[in-house]
Amino acid sequence: MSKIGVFVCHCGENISATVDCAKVAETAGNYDGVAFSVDYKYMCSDPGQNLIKSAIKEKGLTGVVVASCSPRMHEPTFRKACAEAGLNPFMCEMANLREHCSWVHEKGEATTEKAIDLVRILVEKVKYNHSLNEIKVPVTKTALVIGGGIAGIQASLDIANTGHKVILIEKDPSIGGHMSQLSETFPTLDCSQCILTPRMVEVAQHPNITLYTYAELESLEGFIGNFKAKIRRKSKSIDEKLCTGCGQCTTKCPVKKIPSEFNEGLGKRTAIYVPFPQAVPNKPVIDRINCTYYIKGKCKVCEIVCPTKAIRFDQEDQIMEVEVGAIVIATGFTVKQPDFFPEYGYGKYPDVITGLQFERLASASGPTLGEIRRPSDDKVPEKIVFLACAGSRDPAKGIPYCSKICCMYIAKHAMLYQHKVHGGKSYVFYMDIRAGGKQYEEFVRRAIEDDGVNYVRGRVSRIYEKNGKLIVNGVDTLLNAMPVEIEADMVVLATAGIANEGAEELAQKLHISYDPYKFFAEAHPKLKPVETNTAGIFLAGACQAPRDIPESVAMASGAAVKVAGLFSQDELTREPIIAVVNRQAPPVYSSCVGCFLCVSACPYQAIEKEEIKNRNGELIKLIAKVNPGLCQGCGTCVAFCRTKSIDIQGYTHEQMYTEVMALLNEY
Amino acid sequence: MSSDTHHSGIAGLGGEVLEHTEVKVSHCYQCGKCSAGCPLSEEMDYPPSVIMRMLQTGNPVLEDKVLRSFSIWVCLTCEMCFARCPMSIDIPKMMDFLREKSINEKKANPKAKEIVAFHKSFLDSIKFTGRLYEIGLFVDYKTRTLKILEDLALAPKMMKRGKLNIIPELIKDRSGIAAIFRKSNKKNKN
Amino acid sequence: MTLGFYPGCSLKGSSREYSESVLAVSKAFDINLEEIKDWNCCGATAAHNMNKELSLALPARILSLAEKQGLTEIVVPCAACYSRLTVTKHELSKDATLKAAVTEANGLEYTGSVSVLNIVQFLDKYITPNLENRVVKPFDHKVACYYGCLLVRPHEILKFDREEDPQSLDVLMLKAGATPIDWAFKTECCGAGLSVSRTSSVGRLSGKIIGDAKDRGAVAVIVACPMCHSNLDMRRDAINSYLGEKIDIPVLYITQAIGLALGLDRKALGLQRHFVKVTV
Amino acid sequence: MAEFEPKIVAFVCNWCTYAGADLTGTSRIKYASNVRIIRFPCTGRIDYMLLLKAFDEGADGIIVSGCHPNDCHYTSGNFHARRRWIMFRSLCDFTGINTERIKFSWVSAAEGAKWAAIVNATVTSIRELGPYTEYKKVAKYPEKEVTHG
Repeated sequence: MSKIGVFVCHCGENISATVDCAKVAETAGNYDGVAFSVDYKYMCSDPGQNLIKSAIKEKGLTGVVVASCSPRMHEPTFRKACAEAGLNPFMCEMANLREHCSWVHEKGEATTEKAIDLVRILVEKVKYNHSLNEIKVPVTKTALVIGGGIAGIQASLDIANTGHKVILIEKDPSIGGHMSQLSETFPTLDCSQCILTPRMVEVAQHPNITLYTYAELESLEGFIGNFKAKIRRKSKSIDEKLCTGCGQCTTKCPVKKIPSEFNEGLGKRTAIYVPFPQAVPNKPVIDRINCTYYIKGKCKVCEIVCPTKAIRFDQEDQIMEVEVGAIVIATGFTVKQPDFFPEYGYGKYPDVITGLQFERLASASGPTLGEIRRPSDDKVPEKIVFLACAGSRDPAKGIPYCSKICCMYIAKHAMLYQHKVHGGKSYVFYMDIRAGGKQYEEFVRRAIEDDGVNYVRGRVSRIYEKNGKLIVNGVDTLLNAMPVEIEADMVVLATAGIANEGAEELAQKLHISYDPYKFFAEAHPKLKPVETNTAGIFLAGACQAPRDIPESVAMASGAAVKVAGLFSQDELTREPIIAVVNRQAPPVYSSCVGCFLCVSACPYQAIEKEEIKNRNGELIKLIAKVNPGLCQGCGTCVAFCRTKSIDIQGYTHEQMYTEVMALLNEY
Repeated sequence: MSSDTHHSGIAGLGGEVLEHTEVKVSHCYQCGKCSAGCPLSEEMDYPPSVIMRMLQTGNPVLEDKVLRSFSIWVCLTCEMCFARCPMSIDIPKMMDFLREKSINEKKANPKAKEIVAFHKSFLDSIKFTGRLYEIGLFVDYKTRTLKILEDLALAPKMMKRGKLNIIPELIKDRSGIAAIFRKSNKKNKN
Repeated sequence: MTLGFYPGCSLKGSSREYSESVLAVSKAFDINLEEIKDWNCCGATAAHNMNKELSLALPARILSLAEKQGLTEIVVPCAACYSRLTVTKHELSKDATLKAAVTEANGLEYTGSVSVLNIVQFLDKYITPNLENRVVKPFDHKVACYYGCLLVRPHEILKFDREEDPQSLDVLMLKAGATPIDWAFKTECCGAGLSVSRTSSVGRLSGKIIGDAKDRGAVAVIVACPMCHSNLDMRRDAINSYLGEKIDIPVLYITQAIGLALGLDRKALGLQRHFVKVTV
Repeated sequence: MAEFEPKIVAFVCNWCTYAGADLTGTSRIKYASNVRIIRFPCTGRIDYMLLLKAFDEGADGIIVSGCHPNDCHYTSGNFHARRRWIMFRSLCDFTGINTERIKFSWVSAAEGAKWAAIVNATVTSIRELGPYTEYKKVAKYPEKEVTHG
């Protein structure tokens, strides 16, 4: 006979405000096999856990049902408490009274009835629970970091400095990411490249870091501690060992008019190119789409001028397989191209530019060497307008969220403009100034008070060109929505930060979740900000949401600590939620008939064939056998099995049928 | 057991707006893009975004001011505000509702006298002939507003160019048209 | 070929040259436009400003009559009428109670089966495919194509062209041999229904339009809406007094411009009816 | 309140829909309380005999929901579930089980509002269909049925 303990949590008032917790506990106390039932204010608190522990010991409980929040929140907490009291942790189940009941329904009898049902389901289930032992798996102590922007660089260095190996892959020819494009950084106005490039060099020289640029993740299999990643190393068309980075090829390449990605289209580059002078590695790649040789079959100027004969036109992409124990995703973000704002004329008027383009104009390494000159005629703009929220906070354009970084960089842009163009006039159209952060508000105030930037509260309706000026039509909502028309020389749009193109595909390769905007989802919004739902895969930087540099760096260090923590163990324990094939006494040995449908169902190749032999060593039959190291516990094989010979621990047939029956018998 | 209780009633004029036009005034976050693009906002006493704000307050005094405002009459329903609104708020539809309510409650702004008169003359013209009779409209409008001299030069010029029909075009089923007016007006006054 | 035709009040009165040119161009392409019998006014701005149900009932009657006449496609050259008819179709399709009320008021059956074509859609579908071969006198001028409000907005309902910087008229004019200019007031409002009651507002709004067209070197403005036309053409005095200069750029309906390119008679296209003399 | 309150069982996967329903809670979006969630590791685990069992035990409606295509935590469990659902549905149609009583959908961990909407829509449609007493006529089980495995 089971002796089950039921522990109903009020969660302060989160549950008890709509659910009659005492009644739930009382009703559960009357169920067959329930030896103890109680409700309590905070079950997850120390006294609450002690309540469970002492009940286990005093009443000799064989199973525990905690009716509180989502098991995704506190299942480990309560299982650990049970284990500490000597009960197998897998004899503990949780009924979700908070997220699935009290928070989503009104106070009333029906809600309490539902809570009772949810408890009853699990009381009946737990009767069929079995003691299970955790599974031990080895750990490969190498980390894979995807993305070589500031977040990836920081994560790589932090992990490498704990003594573990890191493989860093970057899809572009150089690491550095968006930060390498920035001119100066808020709120200190220190030069972005000056603080970044030393880190880039450190990555390249670190003995524990292997860097592959121009490389992308092809596929991933395995699980925490034991991932196998395939990496596509895109052909650079050069032999990196021979190339010295002398630059002869890039100087002589006849194709010189390709818009430079690094300069956001404001500068030009050649077909064989190094994205920027401080690139790491400082070796060129050939852009095959624009290279004359690949288009017309002739040219080869680079090959002729190369002193070390390093050009390889016939080089192919390579697929490389690596084994890693943990992964940090630091793929960053991209900015929305504002051509979806036809009323602002981006793409039509050359002097309407994006914030990132302005960074390049303001950067000493940029196309104008740091002078603010407008793209159309190279003139210094005397009047400049910055538009905040160009795309952000705009559900009509599909982006309801705030991109977070724009308020600050706009203040910085306006400030840089005022510093560089004396006597120039700058205007910022904004809706709210979001300057939460250390020294941020003070920074914005400085732009307004000391540098004389004109902040106008209102959104611009449209921009059109007239006689070489950009006419900006806005209002001042603080003055009864009075029309404001500015004849500007240049307009900068603070375009929304959005997820990378292909973020969805990457998430699918990694089996991690993502939000509706394709930013990768953290495991818990507050308590697990760098973890994903997939154990062993962590997030850093703006791939999770738009982030500024300090936040990206902090997140990267956080992810690195998680990886280091993982690598501090030689073996990992995994939940024993895995499939097993039943075994019986001779002469049948198993009800498995060896059809191996389960093999075709298994996405992990975790099912092997096992020979069943009689006492004389003669083969009776072949049956399926689950490799516990590979099985991830999805249970697809269970639904496939015709003879119900394979079952999944924790979600067995007995348990699931019992849940359905227990629910409906009294529902 | 309750289903979704999210769309509980909003009190006051904002609630009526929601009920009749599906426009939820709380959606507006006061960016002002509507006012910035509105071709007539400078002629308005309250630009569109200010109207939205007044409705958001739920203050009966401000709501009354909205119904008595000149803005709702000078609005041309050019749809520019709706086209560019980041929150996709159908302001023109809301304006239609406010105008109708303003008339029904006899709160139409005195400055809008000519505009209201023109609309009334226009509808009267259709009511009796089924189609717009431009001369009739002019005469009717002039009598309503006593702006006899304005535009007087226009008529002969139009006439000369064959742009005015001296005799109204009458449709056959005039009683049907009258019935439409009667039925939709009855509902209106309730 | 025969298509349904809803001229609307303006095309029978102050904008009859629009009707004349639509019919002339159609005839040149052997298209018979059959008028909806006993049609009524769509209610225009006045109706939806004053009375919602009326503003739907009047257009619904027109659509019902078209159905009764067996028409499946009707050409509606007036942008305002087109907007009212399309909005009515939209509103009635999503609200059964409203539809019932409107049918009751009209005493006519309404199914919403008639498709409504604006002038550009009509030209695109039936004229453009053969237009280039038929052009005998290319309309070789710089033109400013003016769309106004009701042809393109609200996009959610009309789903025609794009709201900002639309192109459909420009493409048509290009095919007629013209050089459409890139300008800034394609979809800004002309003042529309305030023509009579607030002529000064119209002078200002239309003035900006005519002013920009002139500044960018257009020699004609091309329109597809009688209201736009009457404001830009008949209200030229108000416009000129707002601008403080005399601008004599003519305003042509798209069908008049195409008609000229096809070599049709100027009188048949009603060019003599304009206030601003058509010199192109 | 004479309105019929249907009994609805939801079979959901742990990674997407269960988490999505958690998000509905964290977002405090209210929905009808007629649904009881049973958690599975993956929709691929759901043996559709369980659905029949639920009807047999008196359920009026069923929701099956997991990760969107391509988003399965286990790569492909949801594809198997979908394929099996197609087969199962025709079997149901053949045997006379009303497939309008089974709602198959995808709800991701980010779609809290969608979960509430699906539950409400299902409650409404099942309420219109009324109690599923018909099922007993379709499936004439012997009094005591073998329940497990």
